Amino acid sequence: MYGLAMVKGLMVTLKNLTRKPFTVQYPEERLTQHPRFRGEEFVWYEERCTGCASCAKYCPLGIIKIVTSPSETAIDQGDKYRLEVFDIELQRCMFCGLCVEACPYDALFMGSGFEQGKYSRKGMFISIDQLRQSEKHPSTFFRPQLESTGYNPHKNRPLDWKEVGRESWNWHRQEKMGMRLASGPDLDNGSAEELEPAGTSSSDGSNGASS
Amino acid sequence: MPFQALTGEALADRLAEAVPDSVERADGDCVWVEPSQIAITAQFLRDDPGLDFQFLNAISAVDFIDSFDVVYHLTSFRQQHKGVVKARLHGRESLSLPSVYEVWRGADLQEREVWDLMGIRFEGHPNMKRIMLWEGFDGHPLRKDYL
Amino acid sequence: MTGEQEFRGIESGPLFDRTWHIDRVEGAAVQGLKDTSVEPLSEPLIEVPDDLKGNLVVTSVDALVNWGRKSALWPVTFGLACCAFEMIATAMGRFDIARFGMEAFRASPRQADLMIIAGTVTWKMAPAIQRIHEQMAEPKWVISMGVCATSGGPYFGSYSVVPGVDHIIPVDVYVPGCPPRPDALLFGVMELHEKIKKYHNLRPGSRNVPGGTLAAENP
Amino acid sequence: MPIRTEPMTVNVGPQHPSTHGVFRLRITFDGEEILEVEPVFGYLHRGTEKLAEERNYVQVVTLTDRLDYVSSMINNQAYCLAVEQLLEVEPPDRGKYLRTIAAELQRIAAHLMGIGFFLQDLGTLGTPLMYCFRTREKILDLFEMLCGARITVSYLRPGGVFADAPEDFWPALDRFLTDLPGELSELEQLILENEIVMVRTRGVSTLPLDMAINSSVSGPVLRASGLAWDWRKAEPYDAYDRVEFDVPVAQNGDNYDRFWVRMQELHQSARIVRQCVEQIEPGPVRLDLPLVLRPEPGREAYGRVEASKGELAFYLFSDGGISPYRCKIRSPSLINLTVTEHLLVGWKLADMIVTLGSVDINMGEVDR
Repeated sequence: MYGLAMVKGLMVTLKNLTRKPFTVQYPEERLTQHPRFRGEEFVWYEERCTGCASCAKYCPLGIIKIVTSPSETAIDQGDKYRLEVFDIELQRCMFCGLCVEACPYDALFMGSGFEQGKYSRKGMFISIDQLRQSEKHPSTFFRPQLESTGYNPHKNRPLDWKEVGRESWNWHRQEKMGMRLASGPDLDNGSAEELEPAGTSSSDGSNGASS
Repeated sequence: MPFQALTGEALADRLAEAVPDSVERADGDCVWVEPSQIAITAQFLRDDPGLDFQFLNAISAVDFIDSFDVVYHLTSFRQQHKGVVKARLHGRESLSLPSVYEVWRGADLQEREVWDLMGIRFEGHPNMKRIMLWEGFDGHPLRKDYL
Repeated sequence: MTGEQEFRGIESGPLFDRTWHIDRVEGAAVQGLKDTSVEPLSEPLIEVPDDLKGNLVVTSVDALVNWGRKSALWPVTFGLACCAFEMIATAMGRFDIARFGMEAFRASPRQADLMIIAGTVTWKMAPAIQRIHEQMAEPKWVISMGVCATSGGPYFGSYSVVPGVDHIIPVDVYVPGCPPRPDALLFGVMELHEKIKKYHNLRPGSRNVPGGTLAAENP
Repeated sequence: MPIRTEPMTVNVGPQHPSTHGVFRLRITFDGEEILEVEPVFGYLHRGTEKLAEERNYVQVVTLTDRLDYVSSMINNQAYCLAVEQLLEVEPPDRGKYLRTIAAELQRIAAHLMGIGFFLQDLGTLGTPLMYCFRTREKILDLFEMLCGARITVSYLRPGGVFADAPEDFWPALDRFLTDLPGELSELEQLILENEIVMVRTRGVSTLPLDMAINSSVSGPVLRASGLAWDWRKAEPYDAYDRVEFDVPVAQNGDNYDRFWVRMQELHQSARIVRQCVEQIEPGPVRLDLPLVLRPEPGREAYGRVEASKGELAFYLFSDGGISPYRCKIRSPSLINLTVTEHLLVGWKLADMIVTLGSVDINMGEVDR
């Protein structure tokens, strides 16, 4: 019968009168983003960064600029470089997260904020000072160790660098001491028991970064 | 009948008896065809009931600095097989190849694209206009010497 | 010429053979634009006057006019690439751009005052964008959505991509992201609202420049 | 006795609200009737193939996202399959299943867009489109859970997927699969039997099968013309040889059939995802490949998938370097447009937009 299908269609739209609205009232009410969400910002832990520039080399667009100089402390004893410039060009970044994937030291994370509208193109880069000072809400993208602890980046507590590493800070310190002591004296407190396994979840996509 | 890939040798055998002087050589999974014979070969590939390549998947061109390869990927739905035909063009200037537009209409836009981006002209194609870039664009960007 | 064509009064030959001259003219325009647009345009800034002489009436009128403008920005339907889908998603049920009075996406630039450049701008498309921008009535604003429009983004350095839409038209707000999620676009829209609120429409000496914004170089 | 009128050549696009992106047509009209068509491409030509030659094999994944931006996962899949052919490796089982799940969810999202905009072009003024977007948003939420992005996902990597799905993904996927049949049947009730849709689309712009095959048309457009050909069946990749599904096929090849085939494929995709969820087992999701891949020189690969628009393939040639020597993209959207002239000539202006909608092109893929 002519018109029957249209009535059927109108019934469908009528049903929506009683439904709960699907709309999110954005500025007041926010969508819950998922912990892996790759936002339009970065979280960087300077303490862990060695200035190796793996991220810059692996960036498909080459937008990470890193300038380092040898630190005054003895570099041949395994000490790291001092970073002078760590600029990420926000205006060209496509937030693919390959830099995070490439970082072997868990120093670079995707951030979880996205409100980055700017009036001018000139200021559209993330400088080293901004990275140092910004609140650290890292995304769990490519960092399975955060996911396995049930961490949620939107709980508003910034994470300290000691909490986000793949291995505990203790282990890191011991390894550094080991490196420093390789040429010289004893190696007493580098016991294997304190080493925590690298990568805690079954997914563990971390293999690519170090190989 | 499972879908299978025809080897270059099998294709070359069929082609050699039907279209004389068309086969240059057979390679593991593809057959190299004399560039000037490509349209006639295509006609045979499509119409031969044993080969029955009605469907042209893609035309690709690869720049090897001193030569250009044009690759035809073909499929037969009835015979459930696929095959690869290649033609090698030497030199870099004023390259041309007979068009397979009359055999497979699907070659229409693909040949225009190869002309636009690689600079290989297809003789017999009715509409050799640039497709992706604008008229007056200098050069063919997918060539290795285009920077 | 077939009898059918003769009857219809069509010129001989297929259509694509008769449009070569159009293609050449278009190609020349594209090439010309590509050769001349090597530097970004100056950014439309809002000048805050040194002498805040504006009296009460003027500022109130300004506030009213600006409130009117910001509460009913009508964007032109203009999607270029991936970002267009996030722009459409912004207009759909979940994010509902109608809450900002912007649900009327106009198909004609004459009826719109906001242009959201959503996607990669190629040189071939650039003259069209420029023309649509010119067709929009003053005052008009431009949001560059996503990094492709802002700077070429993932396609920066490609032979056919404009390195930033600000080479061809002035841009008011840049929204980074690839593509920005709808919330991020809404944030950009709210930033544009803030910008519109600062306009001095009746201040003596102020003038509109193409781009619908007050001249930065105005003394 | 027909009346002699002046034909007029009209330019449609590149900025036109219903050409699905920046597509341009030059059309000669006689009154309302289309006499000649010339499609003009290239307004979104971004040089993807050239850029792929200067990025390494993993970095190219980010470029493939942006080809057909409504089906990024499937583009990733085609490219990763091609790279795996070059390297002669195969991803682990769990990786295969995750890829299949992601690709089929993406197919649902992409077909919903195709259907929604097709109906929008018919003049339904947004209502079905809103329904389609509602379902699509839920899929995008699932993607955000998987990989942190909604559209440009970059989830798949050569040798698997970049990471396992998080724990809360599976209950969310279950919820989505439970809701989906209801939402689809709502959409079907709303529109599938609607008289206006029928009258406007049945018998309009028919594409005969021999012409479709000769013009290299693939995907739902080919299936609507009457050939049940699906690369997922013919050349099963990833986990498609372990799941059961039907290939919907129609006979007339008109606008309605193309739309109908897409509607049916939504159900089949949901069916595949359900089977994958049942079959998937714990295990590794990614091969231990180096971050910078170097296939052997002289190798070539033709990685092919059945994408939402048709046969999507990457033809890769390796010279032993870290980036592809040549990366040719066989894009279904472009090649499906070979039949534009046949589909449009002889029909009316109002049908033109609908026909373009039923072919379901995506300019990111047409121009690349």
